[in-house]
Amino acid sequence: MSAPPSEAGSHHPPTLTAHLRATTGVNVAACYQCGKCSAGCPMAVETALRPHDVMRLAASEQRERLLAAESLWLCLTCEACTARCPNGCDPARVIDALREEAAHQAPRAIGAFHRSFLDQIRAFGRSFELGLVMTYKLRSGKLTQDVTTAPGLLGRGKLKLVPHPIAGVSDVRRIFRACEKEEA
Amino acid sequence: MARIGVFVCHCGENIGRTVDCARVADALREHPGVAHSVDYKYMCSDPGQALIKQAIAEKRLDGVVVAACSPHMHEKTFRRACAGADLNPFLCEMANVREHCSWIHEDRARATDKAIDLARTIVEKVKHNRPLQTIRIPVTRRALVIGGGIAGIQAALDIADGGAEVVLVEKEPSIGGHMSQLSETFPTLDCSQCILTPRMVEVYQHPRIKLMAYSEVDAVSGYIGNFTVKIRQKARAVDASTCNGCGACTKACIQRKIPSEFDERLGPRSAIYVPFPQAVPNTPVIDRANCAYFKAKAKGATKAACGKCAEACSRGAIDFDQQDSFVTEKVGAIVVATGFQLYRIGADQPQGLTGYGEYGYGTVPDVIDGLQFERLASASGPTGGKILRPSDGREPKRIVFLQCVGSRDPAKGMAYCSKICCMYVAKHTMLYRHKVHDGQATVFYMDIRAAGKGYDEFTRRAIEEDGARYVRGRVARLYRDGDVIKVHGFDTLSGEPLVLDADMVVLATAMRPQPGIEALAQKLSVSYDQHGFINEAHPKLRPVETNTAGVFVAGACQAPRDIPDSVAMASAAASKILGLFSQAELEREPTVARVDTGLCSGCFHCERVCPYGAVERREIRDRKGNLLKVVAEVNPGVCQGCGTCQATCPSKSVELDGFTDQQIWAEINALAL
Amino acid sequence: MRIGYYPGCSLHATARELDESLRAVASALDLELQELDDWSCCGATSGHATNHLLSLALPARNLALAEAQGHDRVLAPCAACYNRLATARHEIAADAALAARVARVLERPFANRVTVANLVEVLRELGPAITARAGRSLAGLKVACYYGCLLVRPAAVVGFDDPEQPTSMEDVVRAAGATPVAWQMRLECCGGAFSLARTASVVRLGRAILDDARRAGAEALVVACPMCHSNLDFRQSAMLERGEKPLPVLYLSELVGLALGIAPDTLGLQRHFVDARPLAARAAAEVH
Amino acid sequence: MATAAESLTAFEPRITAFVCNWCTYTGADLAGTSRLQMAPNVRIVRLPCTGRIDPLFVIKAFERGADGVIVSGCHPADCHYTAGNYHARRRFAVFRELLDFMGIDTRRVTFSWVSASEGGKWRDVVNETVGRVQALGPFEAYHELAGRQG
Ligand SMILES: Cc1cc2nc3c(=O)[nH]c(=O)nc-3n(C[C@H](O)[C@H](O)[C@H](O)COP(=O)(O)OP(=O)(O)OC[C@H]3O[C@@H](n4cnc5c(N)ncnc54)[C@H](O)[C@@H]3O)c2cc1C
Ligand SMILES: Cc1cc2nc3c(=O)[nH]c(=O)nc-3n(C[C@H](O)[C@H](O)[C@H](O)COP(=O)(O)OP(=O)(O)OC[C@H]3O[C@@H](n4cnc5c(N)ncnc54)[C@H](O)[C@@H]3O)c2cc1C
Ligand code: SF4
Ligand code: SF4
Ligand code: SF4
Ligand code: SF4
Ligand code: SF4
Ligand code: SF4
Ligand code: SF4
Ligand code: SF4
Repeated sequence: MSAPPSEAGSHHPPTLTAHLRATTGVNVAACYQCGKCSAGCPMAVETALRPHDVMRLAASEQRERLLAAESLWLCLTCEACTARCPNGCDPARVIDALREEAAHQAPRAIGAFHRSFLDQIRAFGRSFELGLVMTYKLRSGKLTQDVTTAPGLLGRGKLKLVPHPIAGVSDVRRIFRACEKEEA
Repeated sequence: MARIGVFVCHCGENIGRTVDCARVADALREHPGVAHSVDYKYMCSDPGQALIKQAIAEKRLDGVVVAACSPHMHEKTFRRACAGADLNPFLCEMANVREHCSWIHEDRARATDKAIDLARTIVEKVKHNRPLQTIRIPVTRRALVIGGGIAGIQAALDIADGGAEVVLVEKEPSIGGHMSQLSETFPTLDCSQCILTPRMVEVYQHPRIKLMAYSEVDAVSGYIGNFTVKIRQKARAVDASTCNGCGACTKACIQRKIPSEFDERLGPRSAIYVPFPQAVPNTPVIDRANCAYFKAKAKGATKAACGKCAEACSRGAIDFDQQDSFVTEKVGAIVVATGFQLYRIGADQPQGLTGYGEYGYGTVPDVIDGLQFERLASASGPTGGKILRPSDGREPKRIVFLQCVGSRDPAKGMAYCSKICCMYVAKHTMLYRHKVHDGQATVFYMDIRAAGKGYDEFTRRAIEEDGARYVRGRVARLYRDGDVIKVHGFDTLSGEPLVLDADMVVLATAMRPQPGIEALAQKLSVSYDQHGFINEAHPKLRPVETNTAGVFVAGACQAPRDIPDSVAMASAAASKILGLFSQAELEREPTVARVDTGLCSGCFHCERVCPYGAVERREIRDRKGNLLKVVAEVNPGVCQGCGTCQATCPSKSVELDGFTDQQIWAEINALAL
Repeated sequence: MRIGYYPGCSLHATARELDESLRAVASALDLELQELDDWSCCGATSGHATNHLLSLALPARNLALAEAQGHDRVLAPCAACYNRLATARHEIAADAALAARVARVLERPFANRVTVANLVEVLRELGPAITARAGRSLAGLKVACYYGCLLVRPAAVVGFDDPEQPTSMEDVVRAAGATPVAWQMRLECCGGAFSLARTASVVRLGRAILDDARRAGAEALVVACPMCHSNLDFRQSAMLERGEKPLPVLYLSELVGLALGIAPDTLGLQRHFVDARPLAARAAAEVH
Repeated sequence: MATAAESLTAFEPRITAFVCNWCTYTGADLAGTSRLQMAPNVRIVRLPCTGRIDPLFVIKAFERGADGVIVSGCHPADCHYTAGNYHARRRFAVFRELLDFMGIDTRRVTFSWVSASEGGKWRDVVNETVGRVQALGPFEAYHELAGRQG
């Protein structure tokens, strides 16, 4: 007698499908590839993988291909896709979850931006834009672009040169550590 | 002391191989109350049955137990044999020692023990059996058909042609339903009106059909063969018996710009109107909400306003004072054929749904639905059959069709497939190409569901011969941009986003049941699904019956259906009804519940749980007519014998014949012997 | 009326004029804004994009502060903050296990009791008061209301207006006496999240929005989100490659402020990249 | 009195099954027609519908010495009487608590849905129940139950 499939399956690492279902509540198998998400995605003209492609590849367990895809990092999280999916599939959330997975292997411009941003919060409790521009530029290696606009911002009183940590900054730092530990 | 006869069957080797039948007969002979016990090779054979009859007579048996096969196999046979020997057939029961014993065990000793147990159990039960009489119900050979669409029309004609009378109730001023609105019909492209109108006239002229248009079912009581139906005839403000349908009144009416329901709001009608020229009956009706006379009256004006129609009528048929009237009809069977409505985005969205703002329906004038397209394409429609856009009357050169709007969409619409839209969209692209030769139809679809005779060929023809461009994918949003409609879609086969300019957009919106269907279903005590479609009794084997005996279902009120399906169902329902009517009386198993009115406390738990609404309330009064109490009473014509009431009754006041508490306690007790 | 006030990081820097104009409008309309003590950043898109728990915990810290400081409703004028706070509130309410994890990392009492309001919602509630005090200074001014994505999506979380055909900003604009134009790009994302990281995309998306507003006859764009504002205002020069006329981008609170006759400098109009002062001057001229 | 060890090896439990006429009874017929062999410990009491099953029947069966009980009818959506087994389900949800309260181990009662076409499933229900009750041993507490009932 062969063992029932559920038992056999439990010895393997969870499938991507199962992982996504557990972390996001989205059943990627419910996606019937209608393309309504991609039809409204503002980034679809720039990306190689559109939201419905992401759903398809996830449903067919293409973990490596997905995690390596630059398209993940081009999603604006505008949720136009999610708002319109006939099956309540939430591609934006799936993309989020995949980005979380891929975060450690994404030394790309946009990953760099997010990390710079979070570094600011960790340091001061709030973001501090000049610092953001500087650390981001350093990380992404794009040094010239945009720096010229900083004086414009400054002139209009829009950039703060000196960061002011909030009183509860140690509380915020602790939350960062706790979340990183929990999600690890 | 009971005198029960036990007859143990060998079924050739089938039972005898595993069960020692002689030992079973011996054991039972010792059982208290058993007056006779024998075994025999084939009990159901003629000599076997003769053995039973003879024993009943000779041993004066007052109960019979046949230990043989399943009662599903031969209970009828042996009960008939007993009746032949003047023993009430319901004093005979079977112990199943074949399917439930000899065939499923190998150990002869244990199988024999079990067979003895089973036979004793049934003997104990039979000690408490009572003689029962088969229930006979007279049948009223008249049918009620609710809904005068193609399904209702077909059912009414088939029943009437079969020789029975029919009352056809239609809530609108005319019969015809949605089919009367269609232009041409798939898969043959024949003209809808041309095939429908003769059938409508036939209904009107049929000596055995009583047509009650502009009427609704108000109340239903009774049961199969014996329903009483109260019908409300809504006031037309026109006396149908004097009106000759000349139409002078409608021409005289001063209110001429009311959006016509028949033309799906694409054309006007007057306040006194017939929905369409071929209407049956051809008697006008006054739409009170829009008539100057009734509006003035509602505002409390003392002087009569307008009245132009009455002036124009040479027959004096206009009757502003007409009131709704009620008619009571007795019928033996009912057909529900109330059809469908299209899901109108924004207008009648089910609760909690956020709708389709992205498809601009109701805000962009040139975004229409399938029925509106039918009216545009219909020679009798508001544009005389020319495809023209509602906004500016121009001929659209590019039409985009969106399939599955509101269907297959659990997030915002209905999860089910509406079944007909793939086909009518293909039809629309063909009609469009036939009328606008240089026009381009583009269809956004997910799957093409064209399962039917000639159906796939039909959709292929739209694509291959009539140039419809099918794009696999859904549209995210569309909006008006000056003169055109921008359609943002995605072609999942080429993998490219697509923005199309369209002059008109047609949404294939979901098919839903008629509003108010739940209330009607409750009156009829038939069940319906979560969307409001009427449930059939069995999805495969009893497709036109409902769970209430005598009530049948046909057409699109049961599920999305096209015309051929609706007609097939209607004819099937009609033949079921004619079958029912071919009997003068209905015979029913007497396995029905009875209330002991002395014990009943009137809590009506039984009424709540009965799936058939068989429990009624009866008032008990003293001789002076004072109300003593209200008790439950089971209508044996309606009760199907499930016994749920009995298990629920807190005071054990209701008993199911054939499965009384006494009988079942006896069986349970016997198992411990 | 009194309400908890969560300005968020942008209102202290790039979106100072939103803060300034909102405070001015609030005091004119007797709305008391009580800034949360010791508030921290909500994490914005970055938290969202990289660590789900963090993306809930950062907003939850602020909701917990609001609770402790006795508020039952918090106004987050920045659409991004609003979206993060509302999402956190929604997700935590829907999932007890998640609520427990968040409570664990927060290490402070948190009952998830506070509701979150956005700028448009609050101004719409104040609509009658605005109409009552507004002059006719904005009469005839045609503006395009730009919602972007954060105010209307996801519908289950924000749900204060129709997700595809919202009307609330137009309601406020009308209450202020200006005229909203009918246009199509109201809900298209402007790419705010990529303002620094992928300028070319932002320019492409922004240009389409500006073009459509201009075609609809708008003289200005009205927004309720600092990201939209910085994108469409600060980056607008890059979007105008064919010599089109620039379109001023006003915060909804600035527009209301102008209607109430508040001085442009008090509203922070001098901080814009696309000069909005001529519009203000026109409004002022109408009054006299 | 048999020792515990003896009764474990020799123990043949007595199981009473309350089944509906249309689904499970017919399913059991099919098991027979298909000659599916199963433990001979079960005695079926046929009822029109699970809706007819009074929880007292189950108590009564235990009181009369049954070691286990099976209650089985049509699948929830397939009830011959459309809704009878819906009421049965609600009733038995409450009934489980009652069993607990009375000190009857709920493992002695099997609730299952067996349709007319599920002969194999009926065999499995029978064999599993017999196996489970065998492992639990004879239901001695019934004497107490019988006493309490008077
Ligand atoms: C756009 C479109 C195009 C179509 N094209 C085709 C085609 O080309 N070929 C094809 O085969 N099918 C086509 N169909 C499907 C076709 O319309 C239906 O199959 C058919 O109309 C169903 O008939 P019916 O009698 O069941 O329902 P209906 O036509 O809906 O008739 C139901 C009738 O019952 C009445 N009624 C409702 N409730 C009550 C009540 N409570 N009391 C009394 N009366 C009541 C209604 O007023 C109506 O007259 C099309 C459908 C649509 C929407
Ligand atoms: C693989 C498969 C799976 C299916 N699964 C399902 C399902 O899950 N659900 C479902 O609803 N349907 C299913 N179906 C469809 C279902 O089998 C048919 O709908 C159904 O059997 C049709 O019944 P029938 O009586 O018309 O034809 P048949 O079942 O073909 O019966 C016709 C009978 O007529 C006899 N016959 C033929 N010619 C003559 C003659 N000249 N003289 C005398 N007798 C003759 C034949 O011997 C046969 O007994 C399935 C079909 C297939 C192939
Ligand atoms: S809209 Fe939903 S169902 Fe359609 S392709 Fe996208 S994720 Fe899949
Ligand atoms: S959330 Fe991302 S994938 Fe979805 S529509 Fe927006 S940009 Fe495209
Ligand atoms: S009565 Fe039943 S068991 Fe006996 S011979 Fe006939 S079929 Fe076989
Ligand atoms: S004018 Fe009179 S007779 Fe002619 S249709 Fe009208 S009501 Fe009938
Ligand atoms: S009273 Fe006047 S408005 Fe009313 S139906 Fe007659 S003509 Fe038309
Ligand atoms: S019939 Fe076709 S268009 Fe209609 S819901 Fe089904 S698949 Fe969609
Ligand atoms: S449940 Fe019993 S007592 Fe109550 S009304 Fe019905 S029969 Fe009478
Ligand atoms: S036996 Fe069933 S159908 Fe008959 S009255 Fe009782 S509950 Fe109703």
